[in-house]
Amino acid sequence: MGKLTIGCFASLVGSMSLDFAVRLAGTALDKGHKVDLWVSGNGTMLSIKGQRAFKDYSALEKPLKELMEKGLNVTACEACAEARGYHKENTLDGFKRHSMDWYLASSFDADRVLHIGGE
Amino acid sequence: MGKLTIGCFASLVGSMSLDFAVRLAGTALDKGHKVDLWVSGNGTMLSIKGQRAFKDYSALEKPLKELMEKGLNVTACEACAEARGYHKENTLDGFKRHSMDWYLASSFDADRVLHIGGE
Amino acid sequence: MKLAVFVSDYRLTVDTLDRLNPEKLGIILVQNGVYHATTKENGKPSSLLNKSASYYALIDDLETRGLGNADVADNVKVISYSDIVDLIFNEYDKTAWL
Amino acid sequence: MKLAVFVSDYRLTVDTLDRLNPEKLGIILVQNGVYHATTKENGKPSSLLNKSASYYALIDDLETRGLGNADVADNVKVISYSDIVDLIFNEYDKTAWL
Amino acid sequence: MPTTKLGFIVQRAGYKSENPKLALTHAIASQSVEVYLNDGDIVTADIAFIGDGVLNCKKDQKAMDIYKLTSTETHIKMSLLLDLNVMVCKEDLDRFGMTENDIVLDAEEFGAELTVKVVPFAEITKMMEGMNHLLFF
Amino acid sequence: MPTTKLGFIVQRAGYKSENPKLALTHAIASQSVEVYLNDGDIVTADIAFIGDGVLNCKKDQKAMDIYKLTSTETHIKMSLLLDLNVMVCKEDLDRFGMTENDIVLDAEEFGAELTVKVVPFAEITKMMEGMNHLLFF
Repeated sequence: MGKLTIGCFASLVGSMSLDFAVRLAGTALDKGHKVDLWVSGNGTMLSIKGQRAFKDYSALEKPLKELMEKGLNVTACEACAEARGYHKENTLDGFKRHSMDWYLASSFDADRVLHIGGE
Repeated sequence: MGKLTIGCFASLVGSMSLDFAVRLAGTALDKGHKVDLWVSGNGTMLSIKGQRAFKDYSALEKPLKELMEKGLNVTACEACAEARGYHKENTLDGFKRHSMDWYLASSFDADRVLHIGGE
Repeated sequence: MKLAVFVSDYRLTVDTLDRLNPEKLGIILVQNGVYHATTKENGKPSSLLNKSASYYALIDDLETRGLGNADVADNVKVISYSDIVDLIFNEYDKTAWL
Repeated sequence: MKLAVFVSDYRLTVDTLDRLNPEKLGIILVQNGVYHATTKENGKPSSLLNKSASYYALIDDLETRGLGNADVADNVKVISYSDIVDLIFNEYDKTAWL
Repeated sequence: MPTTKLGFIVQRAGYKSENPKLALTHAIASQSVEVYLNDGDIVTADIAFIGDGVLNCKKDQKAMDIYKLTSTETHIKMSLLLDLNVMVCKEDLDRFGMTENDIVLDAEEFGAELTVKVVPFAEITKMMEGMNHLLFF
Repeated sequence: MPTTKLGFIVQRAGYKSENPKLALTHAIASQSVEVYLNDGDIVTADIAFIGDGVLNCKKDQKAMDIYKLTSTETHIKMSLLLDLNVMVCKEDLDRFGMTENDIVLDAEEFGAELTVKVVPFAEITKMMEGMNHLLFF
């Protein structure tokens, strides 16, 4: 079993890259791998508490919480979040916030890194 | 003097379309036009209170407040905002939230509509 | 129809402009769209400049990218935000953002 | 280098894939990238399928778009999320998301 | 009745971008806009799919089953139900080798009377010329 | 010293997307990563601009004056100051008719010793092969 670090920089609802990242993270966890998920840029939207689940929009708060219970380690870029007005008090419980070096540190002992940067 | 309705669907920091929309709105106001600004999709990020102004990120809270004082009428799509976890209590003072029909109503008596949708 | 088309990117993923043929066409290059006015690839200017249209490029977005008047193709007029407002209200009756 | 390249869009704005030439190349089509596997324009399949590579398309993203196994080109293998995890860990040593 | 006509032009495939869906949900909102207007004032919305946008019209989209997300197919049906004019460019369907069999054409199951119109681009041009404002998605 | 090498590949022009800037700020973060690691463990970041990404290297960017935003030019200088290896693809510069005169090459004013290296794509390929992980922006 290995460690997969996923970095996702795309937006929550605008594209479905975060849906992909969360689904892939869950699948890797279920297969016994360790998974770190880093969100940066618009991806930090994923960290916000109280997202309303409408059927017209991608809604990831619930699946994300389930994955965190299964051991998903998930962290948002603190500067990217603050620049958008996402503060600590609006952050999902258990969702960490760190500076960008966290992502690089996670990659240090990762067997694989999937960096979802495009757009 | 006319009325310009601008709709902006793109993201605050990810692209600079909102910078463009805010700058254009300000210029049109200064020239004596009436301006309505509608933000939808990821553009609803513009409505969040307490965006930290870092030099590495586009920061529009301050210029936006100045434009609102000059009469800019600015409204966010309520469903798009709620889906992202942006709630009323985190919304900038004076920034309205309505359902999508507000944008269409604004276009009813607009002389020009600039819909910034691409991406 | 007098149509002002805003182009905000360099690599377009839509071919809409190829099929629009209004009575009067203005193409306003903003954001990374300004590269169409300045950038030659292998010596060739952007094919977007081949339309029968009036071309404009926003000075703010040129300078942001390290570009200026001198870099802009001859058939493109360098304009300000104020000029864009006037173009929208006075020269064209509809807009399109691609 | 054994490289797994993820393609998530149909209209690519980068030409990176044209210049990558690793010892082993896998191209994993996800999101709108799956259209490369299914869509012919004027009868021609996507030029992306011409590389000397192993091709994969994610079933979830095919079905989301109203597509399925029967629509996929012969040289593309239809796979699941679970298969992607295995490919990343077992078949390739680096990944690229274009 | 003072009427403002809006043309919604969808030029991109769905899902990778949220915009095609927002085009439809905003167009549908034309049905409730009266609350903001004077009696008798109307806003209409016509919708045209062109270019890669026609891929949004593919039928049998399973977005809800797989990603718990309303499909563009469902939104097109909803638009028909609300009597919006929905056009799909024939040349683009041809280019992709798609026929009327491949796309959503009606919403009979909801009791919609209108159907999707497959039309040459020239007809979409004519629609655009007749609109007060255009919104390209 | 256990070292993990990361290759940051910038393939797109800046400003329209935030990604080229995030590539640089994340690469720069390699300088402070030790706080999370054991003594002696290191993460290195090499940066390569390819394709339209080379447009990020244009000098005299006025993003701060006009949009109050740090330019990618400034971030490249910062990367040099922190001794990161910054490469620009020569074939792409040639394609755009750009020379070393058009791009940011050093950060002498900050006392940086390293300079930007204009190299053939083959050398960027070699860099990519030597990395543990690749991050394409």
